[in-house]
Amino acid sequence: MASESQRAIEAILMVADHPIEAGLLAQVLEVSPSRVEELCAELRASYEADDRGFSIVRVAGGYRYQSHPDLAPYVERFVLEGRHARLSAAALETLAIVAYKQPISRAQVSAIRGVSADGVLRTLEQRGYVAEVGRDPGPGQAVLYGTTGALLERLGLDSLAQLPPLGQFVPGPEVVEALERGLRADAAARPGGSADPAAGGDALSAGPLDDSDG
Amino acid sequence: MASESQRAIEAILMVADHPIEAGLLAQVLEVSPSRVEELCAELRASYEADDRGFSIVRVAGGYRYQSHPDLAPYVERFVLEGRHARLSAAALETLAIVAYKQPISRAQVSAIRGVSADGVLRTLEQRGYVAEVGRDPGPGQAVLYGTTGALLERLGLDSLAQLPPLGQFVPGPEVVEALERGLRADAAARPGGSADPAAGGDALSAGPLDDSDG
Amino acid sequence: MPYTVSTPVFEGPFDLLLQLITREQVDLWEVSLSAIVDGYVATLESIQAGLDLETATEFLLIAAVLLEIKTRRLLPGPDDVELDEELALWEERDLLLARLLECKTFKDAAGALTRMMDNAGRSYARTAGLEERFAGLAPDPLEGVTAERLRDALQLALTPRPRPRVDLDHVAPVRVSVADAVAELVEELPRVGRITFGRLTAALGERLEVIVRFLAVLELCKQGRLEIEQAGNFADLHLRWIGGGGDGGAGPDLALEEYAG
Repeated sequence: MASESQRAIEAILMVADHPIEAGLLAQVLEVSPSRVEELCAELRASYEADDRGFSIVRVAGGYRYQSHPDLAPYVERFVLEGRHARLSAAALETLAIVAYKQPISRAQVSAIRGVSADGVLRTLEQRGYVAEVGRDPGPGQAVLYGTTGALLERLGLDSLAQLPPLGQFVPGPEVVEALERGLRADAAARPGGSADPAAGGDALSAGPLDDSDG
Repeated sequence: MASESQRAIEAILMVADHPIEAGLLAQVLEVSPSRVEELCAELRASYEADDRGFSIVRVAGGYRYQSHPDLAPYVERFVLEGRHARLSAAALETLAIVAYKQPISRAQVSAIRGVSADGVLRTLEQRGYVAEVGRDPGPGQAVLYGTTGALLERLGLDSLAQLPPLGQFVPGPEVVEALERGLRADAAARPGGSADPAAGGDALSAGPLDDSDG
Repeated sequence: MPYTVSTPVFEGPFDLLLQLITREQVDLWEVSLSAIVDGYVATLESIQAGLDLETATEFLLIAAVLLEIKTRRLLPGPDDVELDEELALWEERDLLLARLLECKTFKDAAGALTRMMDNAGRSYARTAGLEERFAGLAPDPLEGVTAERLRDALQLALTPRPRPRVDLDHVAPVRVSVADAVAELVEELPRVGRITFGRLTAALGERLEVIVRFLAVLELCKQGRLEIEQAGNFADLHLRWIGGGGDGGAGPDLALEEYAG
């Protein structure tokens, strides 16, 4: 049977989206960092004994769950057949905001879009189109985001200066609606796109962590 | 010992960032969707037997890993900002109306609540729990709203069909009687007036209540 | 009589009425007429900041129905009551009852949603996403995205969402508050000095907007800043600014032309 501390480590690593340092786990669990290391090693051994499809590994100075290397072929097929194909309308809007308004903080992006941009930014970061480019000098020192060389390359641009200028006028509601319809149609065309009204939210912003207001 | 298929499901769900439909898992594993459901149920049972700090659940039409509810205190210490912000009473009522009556227009929501629903609907839309799902075909083409997959995830439900039937919440006879008493015009004292105290029953059945779980 | 409507969680007229009847366990008809009116007025005042016209009219409607029911009770005998009126009253009452029941139903449904959310909220989802070693495999999500599309997306993000076309429903919310209308009138009226109500509202398309203006006029009249004259029943109202701001006597005609233009 797993101990409370082991279970807590499992729960925390399960919801973390980046490697967690032993020191941080130790703090939350109120045990020593070396005890955390022992516990993680025990968990790892027990997953191995149970022949699980995942493992706890230590990367970049922290612990995280990852898929077992044995199963890479399945994961690869999942990635290829899965729904990661295209950016949703929400992701495209977020990317556009970062491209034109960089450097920009997560909170500023959310303010423009009117919804939390966390999940979308994380995805764009994972894809290498967006990266941290600095810290806001003000209080809080928010992370500032900008676009990468990979994005320019992908768009066939030499520099950000080549981004098409914004229109002088704000488009009328009909234009906006037409644009919106277009973007929606794109989003809906993705495999696994939600035709079900019950799943009408866009896939990216509808992530389960969306509750965080920032 | 875990089967290859079980291990593959574990590996795939480990790298997913949203609930994965049984159909997609079935495609990758080359088994039937019902087999996927069995495998996931077995995994779930084995995590429970091993007293793990996480579980596999089915929400919003797909499977995902999540932390065990027991360990919420640890996870919340880790996430600090408390991701699951609570909704106001007004937002919850509006959400209930949209959930049971969708697709529904803003004006219809307002009519049921007796107060303007604009602000609340906007909040729910920003949270990603409610989205435009279409237009009323009638004159005016009012925007129609429905609930999203993100709401199902937040509720921990697989589909809208799992919502408790609305009929369950129709007030019992005591409440109806109390309301009737409250609104009684004492017409009983007057011959000729429609003094039938059961008139309220007509109102109930003639009212816009709808038991369908829509 | 322990009768209060100043509850902190008040959520509109139905909510208030539900509380009065169910939670407070009072027989509404044992409460004095003035207590009901006072209750409504107090509530209206307490929520003035966020009060929209629709809510206010809903209040008035419910208050009117309650008062009518109550007066009926106080008036003697059925002989002086038209049958049609009597039926209309019952219809109103049944409608109100049906709406209250519906409101209560969804309140309880909301309670169930809350419990479900509280339970589900104790678990947190894994959202880690792909490990780096698989990242290169996923098809390029920017497939087909051009710089122009990026610009269009930004335009869209920066543009206020289009207001839905006017809901033809007569209960379509019109977002004008009486306070806003008062502020407008305080700015306009000193300039024009005198104007008829018909003229003042000639440019307004929505009937609700006219009603809001009317309420604003009454409010200013109550404050003693405006005089209202009416030659006879249904004649146009003549408004004259008398308090604060501009000099109502100086060249009102000129100003009036300006306004009409």
